[in-house]
Amino acid sequence: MVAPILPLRAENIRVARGGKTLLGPLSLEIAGDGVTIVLGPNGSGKTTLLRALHGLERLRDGEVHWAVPEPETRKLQAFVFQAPILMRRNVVDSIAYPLLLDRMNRGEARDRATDAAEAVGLGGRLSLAAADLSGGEKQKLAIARALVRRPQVLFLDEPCANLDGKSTREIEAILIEARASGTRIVMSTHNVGQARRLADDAVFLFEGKRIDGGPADEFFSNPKTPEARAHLQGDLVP
Amino acid sequence: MVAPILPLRAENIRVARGGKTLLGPLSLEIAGDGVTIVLGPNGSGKTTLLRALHGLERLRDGEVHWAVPEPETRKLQAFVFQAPILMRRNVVDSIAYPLLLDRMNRGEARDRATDAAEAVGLGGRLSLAAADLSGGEKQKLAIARALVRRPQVLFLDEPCANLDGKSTREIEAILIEARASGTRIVMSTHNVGQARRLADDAVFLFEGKRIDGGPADEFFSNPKTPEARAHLQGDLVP
Amino acid sequence: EELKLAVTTSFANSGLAEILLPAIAEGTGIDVQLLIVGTGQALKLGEAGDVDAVLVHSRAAEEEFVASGFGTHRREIMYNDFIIVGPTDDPANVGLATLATEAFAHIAGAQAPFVSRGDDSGTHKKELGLWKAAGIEPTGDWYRAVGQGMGAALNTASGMDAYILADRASWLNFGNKGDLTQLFGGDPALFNQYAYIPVNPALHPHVKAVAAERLEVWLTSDRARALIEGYTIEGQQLFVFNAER
Amino acid sequence: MNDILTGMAEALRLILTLDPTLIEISLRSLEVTVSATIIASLISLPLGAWLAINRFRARRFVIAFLNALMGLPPVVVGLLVYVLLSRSGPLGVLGLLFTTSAMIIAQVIIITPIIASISHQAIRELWADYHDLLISLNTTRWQRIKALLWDGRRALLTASLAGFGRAIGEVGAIMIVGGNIDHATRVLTTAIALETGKGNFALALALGFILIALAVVVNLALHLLSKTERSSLW
Amino acid sequence: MNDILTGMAEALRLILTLDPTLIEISLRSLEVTVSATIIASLISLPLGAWLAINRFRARRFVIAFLNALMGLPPVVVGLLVYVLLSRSGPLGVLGLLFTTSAMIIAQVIIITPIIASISHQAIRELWADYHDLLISLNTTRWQRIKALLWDGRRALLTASLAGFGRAIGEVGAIMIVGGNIDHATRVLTTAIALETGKGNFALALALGFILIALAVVVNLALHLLSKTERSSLW
Ligand SMILES: Nc1ncnc2c1ncn2[C@@H]1O[C@H](COP(=O)(O)OP(=O)(O)OP(=O)(O)O)[C@@H](O)[C@H]1O
Ligand SMILES: Nc1ncnc2c1ncn2[C@@H]1O[C@H](COP(=O)(O)OP(=O)(O)OP(=O)(O)O)[C@@H](O)[C@H]1O
Ligand SMILES: [Mg+2]
Ligand SMILES: [Mg+2]
Repeated sequence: MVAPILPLRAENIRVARGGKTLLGPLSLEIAGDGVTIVLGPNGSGKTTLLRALHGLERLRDGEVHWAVPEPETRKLQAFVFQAPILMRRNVVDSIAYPLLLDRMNRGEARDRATDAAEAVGLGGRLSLAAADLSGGEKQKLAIARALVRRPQVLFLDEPCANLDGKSTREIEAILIEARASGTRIVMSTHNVGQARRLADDAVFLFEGKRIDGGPADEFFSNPKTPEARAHLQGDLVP
Repeated sequence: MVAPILPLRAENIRVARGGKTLLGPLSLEIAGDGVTIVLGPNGSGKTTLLRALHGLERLRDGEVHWAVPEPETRKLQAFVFQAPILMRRNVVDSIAYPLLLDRMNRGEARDRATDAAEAVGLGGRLSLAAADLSGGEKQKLAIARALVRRPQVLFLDEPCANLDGKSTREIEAILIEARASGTRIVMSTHNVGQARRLADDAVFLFEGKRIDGGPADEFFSNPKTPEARAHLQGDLVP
Repeated sequence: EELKLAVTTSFANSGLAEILLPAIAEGTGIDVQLLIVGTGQALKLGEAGDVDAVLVHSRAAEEEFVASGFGTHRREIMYNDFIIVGPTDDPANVGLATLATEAFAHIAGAQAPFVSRGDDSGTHKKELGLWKAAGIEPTGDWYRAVGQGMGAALNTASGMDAYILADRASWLNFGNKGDLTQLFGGDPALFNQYAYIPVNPALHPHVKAVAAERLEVWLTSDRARALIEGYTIEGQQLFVFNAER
Repeated sequence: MNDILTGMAEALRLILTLDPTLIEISLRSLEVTVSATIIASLISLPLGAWLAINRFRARRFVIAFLNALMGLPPVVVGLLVYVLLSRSGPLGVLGLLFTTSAMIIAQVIIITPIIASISHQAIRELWADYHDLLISLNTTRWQRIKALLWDGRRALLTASLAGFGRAIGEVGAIMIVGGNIDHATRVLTTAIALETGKGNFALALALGFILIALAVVVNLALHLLSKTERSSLW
Repeated sequence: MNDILTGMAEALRLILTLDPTLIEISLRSLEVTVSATIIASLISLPLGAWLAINRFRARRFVIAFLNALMGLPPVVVGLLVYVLLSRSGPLGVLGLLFTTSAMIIAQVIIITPIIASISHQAIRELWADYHDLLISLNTTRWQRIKALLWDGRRALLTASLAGFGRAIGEVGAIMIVGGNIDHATRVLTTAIALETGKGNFALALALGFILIALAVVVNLALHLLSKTERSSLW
């Protein structure tokens, strides 16, 4: 087995652009098993936080440390972007691409990709160009592509935003299964119901700062800040 | 005042690509006031239907008729795409662009665009490049851009998919206000709660066919098909 | 066997090569490959050993080339002559002159447009020599140094209805005569001597000295004489064979 | 080999001594090529955009033809312009032959297909992004072209610079229509051809190096001004 | 004017009678230019991709320099190659001067910057789309280049065709290094230059029209084969 890349420690990280701080400074540790849910209003910095942890943002201050040195960790993580990034390929080739990077042979990669596509409900779309998929189907493709390498740590940025209720539950089931087999999940969502269903612990961002969060049962039943309280109620108003 | 472009009548329309029917054949009439909500699972043809009504899809069969001849109707409609299409401009210029097309002078267009941006909560982002906005902010921009011309008919394709609870309610309020001042709304959503809150009537699509729908109170309380029933329950499972 | 021979544009434009090359191939088995370049460039190619021999018409430059050891010797083969070409209405009355220098003086006096090759070629040097002999320093708007090969310069002269000094062969073969016509010729001062110079094998061991020598023999043979003197365009003989045995 | 080194030294000397002939022909090169680039851009950028947004039957053929025109041999362009502008030609009365105007015309013909083809390629991608939005907004054809040209301006600068590059190094056509007349139509490239014919390879190379330096300066200046490489794409 | 019509008639005649000289020099033109285009593409497509994905200090300068090299005057390239391949030059022993190989080398030098510059532009846009994904997937530099070249192959075809176009119409450089030797290194463009020098405008134009037709056919064939204009972008 490969060496575990966790715990992940973000120390005093800050992301800024053109003089404006978009995120932080904040510190965070991701360790053990489970699902961390990142919550917060639009523009509060969820995407920025996930990207910073994954190493996609230039940090103005602070550092992100993994348990093993950098080059090792990269291919043991995966990221599902908020707006799916699609390659100009068909569904099965898109999902197989990460496997081909690892020098898996083409036939096996396609088989694995086909399985992954079926798992997310794209079994009937294998040879369709990714660009021709519907909005929800594109998100499913991105999720399948992230899972196919069986990452140790999986970042998901609003992966279910365009999914129907049934698909959302199917994806949740897949994520729960992944967690059970040891994948550490860090995910942002605006769906508070989903957050409650999945979270082991929560991070609540507001204007780029972590102002609330903690173990899921505590946070969801009794948020400490009025901002978090208001946010959690936003969805529940009938 | 401009002539009303409604009713809109779609007669036996069918959209197909490479031999596969994506939508239809179906007929539909959009008339009077109110909000029509289009529901259905991922890939069921919601986007295709909205685009076909707006004239963006080549119809394999059938026709779409407005009350007045084509060229007149075009600028009295607006469309909010599922994946926001952003121009390479900043927020205020992006929103002002449709007004400039109507030869409004630049100053007035910017003022109106600024108001529209503030209404959707982008008041603090006016001179940011559209590409730098967060996922939810991009959707807000697209909504503001669609509203700024005060269209008679407004198509929205999952406009709140990436919005937080509070923003979703704000956009709903704006839509309700637009309906009150005479804008006819046709909108797809996976958020069944939102559908219930806004719908005057509903269209339920399944594998490209309209298999259910009708006046909102009837449809939501008593869907006729098992598919629609399952879909409406998808979100409610705890 | 192949042999590379650098020649000037005026020789190539004369069309004589098309007569000579097949006969050379037949008579000696040598496949002569012509490189058509400016006089200066032809000598430069010889200097670098990129061709096996040169055939040019610029005596001073040739003698310097041989003196510097780049060529083994200079062998005169034939000459043709230069003519003065100009607009049919002949505003400078060049047609009335009896000497080339006189014709040039007419042109300068009338300030009629005159195109000069301006490229240090054999033709250009001949032209400069004539101005000098006429005691004229050609400057001014009417004197246009174009810096091009013979054919291109003729095209330019044709386009601007200007006078130009050209070799008879190029002129007769020239397809874009426009309003130009031959106005003056025949003065011995206008003779144009072509010479053959093999590149020095002592400097460039790879050059085909043997073939170059066989070609020289052929070029100075009776067969060559017959072909060269028999070559006519529009009934005019173009070249006079004058190789010494 | 020696010629290259001598050429470099000679290039330096010419520049440092501000050689008046060099300055004259360099300025004329710039004048002709900048004019040609501007005129060709005014024609071909809208043309490229127009081709990108319109679907019509002969489209594929028109594009292939445009691409093929990139291969128009300069000499042929020179001949065509010569024939048109010559005294006996249809435009002979204008008296443009052997002037810088004729050279500009020839260069415009040579680089218009290049700029149009490259800009068409760039705009096609942008149009793929904008297509649905601009159709939905009920834009006129001209409004679409304007939006694409404006929002694609950085890529279009590259297209124009490619045209500039082609034109500044061009010699075959302008030799024929300009005539390489000293102090009138001689530019850097025709001077290079002349020196080559004379066998002055070192001087020819020197002028060549200067020409490249000039092109580098123009490119760098425009990229800096337009901030292309600080692009927010990045 | 007349010359143009006569030229067209003559072009038709040459083609219809399958003139053997015409066929010989056309095939040689194609041979040289296709070889040069393939070699230049192999160099410059990866180079363009490499430039698109790498950030380094001198980047802006390198790109401006590459753009400027598009303006390399053919005569200068010809001279440089001549100096290198000349018997008295460093590569003289190879005996390549005045062969089609020398012509291919010169054309490769001329079109490599063009293909690299245009492909860099196209790949830059694709890389802007793919950037986050390919970084996230922990791709090596070479894997990124491969993905960009493959997924951007249609735009890259345009880049290569631009290079082909430039090369097939090129005359200044191949004249110097090829020598325009009959039955050995004469191609369409050098034949055109030769006929122009003889004032045979109609024949020169005829060859020019044939050259354009050849370029149209090549472009059309490649576009059809690659389905560029049936793109799923559409
Ligand atoms: N160059 C910039 N200058 C100022 N603000 C910027 C700049 N770039 C991005 N921003 C802002 O920073 C924030 C980025 O937030 P981020 O994308 O992390 O939000 P988020 O929490 O993911 O939001 P959403 O829920 O809408 O996806 C946005 O509000 C955006 O407008
Ligand atoms: N060329 C094609 N061939 C076959 N199927 C296609 C083709 N293009 C699109 N499709 C399919 O047609 C359907 C289009 O549906 P549409 O985008 O209208 O779905 P939707 O109801 O909006 O879904 P979502 O909720 O995910 O946005 C998708 O299932 C897509 O995979
Ligand atoms: Mg986000
Ligand atoms: Mg959809």
